[in-house]
Amino acid sequence: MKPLAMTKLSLKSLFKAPATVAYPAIPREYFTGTRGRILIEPSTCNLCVICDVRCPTKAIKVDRKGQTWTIDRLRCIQCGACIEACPRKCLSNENRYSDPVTHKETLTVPIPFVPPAPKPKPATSAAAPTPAPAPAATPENSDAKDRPV
Amino acid sequence: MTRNFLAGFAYLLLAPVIGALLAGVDRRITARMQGRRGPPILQPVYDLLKLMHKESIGARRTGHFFVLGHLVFMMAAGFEFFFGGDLLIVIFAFALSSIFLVLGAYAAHSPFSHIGAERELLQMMAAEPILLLTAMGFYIANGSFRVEEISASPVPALLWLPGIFAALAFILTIKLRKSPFDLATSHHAHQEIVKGLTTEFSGLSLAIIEVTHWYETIMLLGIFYLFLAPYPAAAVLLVAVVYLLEILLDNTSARMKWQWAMKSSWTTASLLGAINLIVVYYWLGVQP
Amino acid sequence: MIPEQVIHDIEPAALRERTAAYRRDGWRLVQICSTTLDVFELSYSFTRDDRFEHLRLRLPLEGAQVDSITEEYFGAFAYENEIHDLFGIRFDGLKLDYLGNFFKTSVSKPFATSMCVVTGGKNNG
Amino acid sequence: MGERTVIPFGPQHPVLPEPIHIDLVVEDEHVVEAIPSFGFIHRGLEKLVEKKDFHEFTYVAERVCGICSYIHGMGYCQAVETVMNIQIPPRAKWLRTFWCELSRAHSHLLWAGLLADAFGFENLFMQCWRIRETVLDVIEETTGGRVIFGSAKIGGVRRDVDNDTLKRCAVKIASAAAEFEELKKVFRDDYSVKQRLCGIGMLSRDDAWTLGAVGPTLRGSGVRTDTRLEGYAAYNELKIEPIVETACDSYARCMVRMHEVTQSFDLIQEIAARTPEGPVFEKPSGYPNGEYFARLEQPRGEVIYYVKGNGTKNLSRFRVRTPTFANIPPLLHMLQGCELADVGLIVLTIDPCISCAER
Repeated sequence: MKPLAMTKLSLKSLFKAPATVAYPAIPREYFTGTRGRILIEPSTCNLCVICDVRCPTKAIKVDRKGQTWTIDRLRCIQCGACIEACPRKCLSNENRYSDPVTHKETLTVPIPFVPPAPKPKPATSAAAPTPAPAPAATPENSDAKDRPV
Repeated sequence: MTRNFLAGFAYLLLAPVIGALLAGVDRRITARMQGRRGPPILQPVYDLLKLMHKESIGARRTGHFFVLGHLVFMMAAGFEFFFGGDLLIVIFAFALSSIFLVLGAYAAHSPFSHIGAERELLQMMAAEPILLLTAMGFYIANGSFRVEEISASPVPALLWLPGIFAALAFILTIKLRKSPFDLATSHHAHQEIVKGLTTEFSGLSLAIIEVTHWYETIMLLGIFYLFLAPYPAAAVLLVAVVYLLEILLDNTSARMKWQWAMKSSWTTASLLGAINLIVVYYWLGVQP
Repeated sequence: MIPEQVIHDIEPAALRERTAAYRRDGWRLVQICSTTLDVFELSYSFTRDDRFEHLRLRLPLEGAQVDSITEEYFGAFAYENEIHDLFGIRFDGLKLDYLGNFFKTSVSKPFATSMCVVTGGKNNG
Repeated sequence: MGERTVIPFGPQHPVLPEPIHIDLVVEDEHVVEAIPSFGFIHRGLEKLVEKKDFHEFTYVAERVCGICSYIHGMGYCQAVETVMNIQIPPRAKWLRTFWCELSRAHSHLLWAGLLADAFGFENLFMQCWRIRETVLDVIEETTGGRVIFGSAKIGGVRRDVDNDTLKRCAVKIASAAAEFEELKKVFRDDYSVKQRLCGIGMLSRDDAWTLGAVGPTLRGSGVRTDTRLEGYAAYNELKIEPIVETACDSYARCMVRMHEVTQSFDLIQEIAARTPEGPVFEKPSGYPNGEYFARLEQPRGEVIYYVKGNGTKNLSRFRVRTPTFANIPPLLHMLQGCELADVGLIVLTIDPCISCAER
């Protein structure tokens, strides 16, 4: 039994630098492996729809006809199932969380994939697994209309 | 006389300002003791301004009236004190002010505020005897209840009344609503009775309670100043040390239950005060 | 060592007696679980030292009813109320009966049918 | 004899961040009767197993709880693996154990902070959470998530952690452990803490046993039990001694958890040093057919995962009996005749997680 057993620790903390940071002003440092948000490299995607099928929360929608790849960031649970499943390695994980939003919106990325001529040839050279920079895409609101598969 | 009035009015004007800054510093130091950065020093002022803009929700209007009484009598007590008036009147007005807050809590039909009010009454029972002992102590040491005369005395009261000083420091914890005595209402609503006494106040009423608390803090610290009144610099230092110790105690103690609050204040603090009083009484040989 | 899991198939009528025996021998009730197949399959799990055993009984889907074991293990009231609210099985002699208010579900007896999918909900994920 | 008042406690209450509601009938400050109600957040997660592929369901299982999430995912995987007769690689077993102990340390530290907050000790609360932050950092560094690890997978683990990272984490944990010892002393010795905990919320050994208490609640009443002794994952290669206190009060339950944090910190460092090399995943084939009751030790106590497969990609039944669910009857027993000021504290000593109790 000790009265005021916390005195030493309190005084020590008082003269030490605080453990917290002024968060939004000073950004937090993430770890390399932090599961932040999913990025896509549109140039390597071939609209194979595997990520759409494998996503456990149905956050990803791939429109083959319209040639777009759409993600609902609020549905995404950053599990990385799509990254693991992608055969062309065009999906990657950025170790930064997606920005806070005031209303729900989806991010649609146009995919400039040209389907190969009648005789398809497996493309292997283009699979570069480097972390892709932010895609040149314009976020736009799109209703969740019909989705393929 | 003019000087007295000036001091009184200065209190009415400056006490909320100094009180707010003190609360800001308090929050900052508390945060640092807890390993946090803490809010800006002016945070209590921002909080107050925000509260004033918020809707005041209350089932009964009488609550607002009682809160106003709480403020007015607190201001009266502080005015009387800094005016240099009678210490007994100061203590009675102060008690009345606290009673108004309890009545305000009872006016709402909420079990949380009712239990908070009950606990506040218990805490007042724990604190009031010591406040009276303090007044008696000053009287025995200086032969007067008047603050003006006490502060003019060349011998610091602390010399005669160390026991009463300690007991009063004990009471300050209750009045500042700091751990271990934050059981009626605490500065944050993490309590089994939510925010106890002040659960049912919101908006402007809550803002008034907050301002009253600043008036209260400054007046109580004024009493501590009185213990070393002949040496102003030392007195200010004393007040600062007392306040810092309060912050430290707040951060090194759990919230106790009302039984413990009653027991400790009536045994430890009252005993300390009473013994001090008796010793001084015979030492000075019934001077007055 | 992870213990062998012994499942004893019993008749619903024998439940109280078997449970009382476990109680006498100092076993702890671990859980009660119900599964909807073509019948309700109830499993009562008990443990003592490094042993882990289950009583298994089957009840019809319509008008399922079984004795409560709250007499032997008072703590079973939580499981029995849960199963009552989710599966609609009635427990006779339940010592602390919430009368169907233990879980507040939007659909009554949601687990009573297998593959029951509540359609019309917005969230299909 | 005072007037009787009914005080509503929860489902939203500042002391208790859990949606449980208790009507407290009090006379002055004495609780005469406590009537609990549950079921505010029944989500029917167990039912979802009939719609989700059994691999995908791992993600759902992890989300049964936000604090002990990893062990939920892992327990589900372990149950399915037993049904499918899969032997997971040793390195995966060790990594799972590593994350299990991290979960335990972070859950207990979180709890310690909440308890300190319940008895009004704000500084202690903040300091507990400060140390917990180091544990969360280690979790984030090794799994990528802070509370939802997302690392469990049927057949192993989803990501490997290289040995350098493991070593680095062990060092971080060692420094957190040293800081924690200082805090533990406050919980153990401080006068005001002992005033608030000793003799409060008594649960005798017999009551704990017959009412079905599990985990620290049971161990705090003097029963030597710990599901880790069964030796799932890599626990068969580690020396585990259950921490038992015999005082049967809130203080005993608190000290059990305090010592368990130290134990977890030691285990984490041992695991980081001993994890063998090798693959971390073995691809399962086929669909589960059969049933199994998996038993694991959550921070809050023993947890049961029941899995019944029918040879298709959807399981026919998944059931989880969380430790909180088992600890509710003992809680009701403890609340009878307590003081109003102790209610929040007693509820916290079972470390309630109502969301996972209702699933």
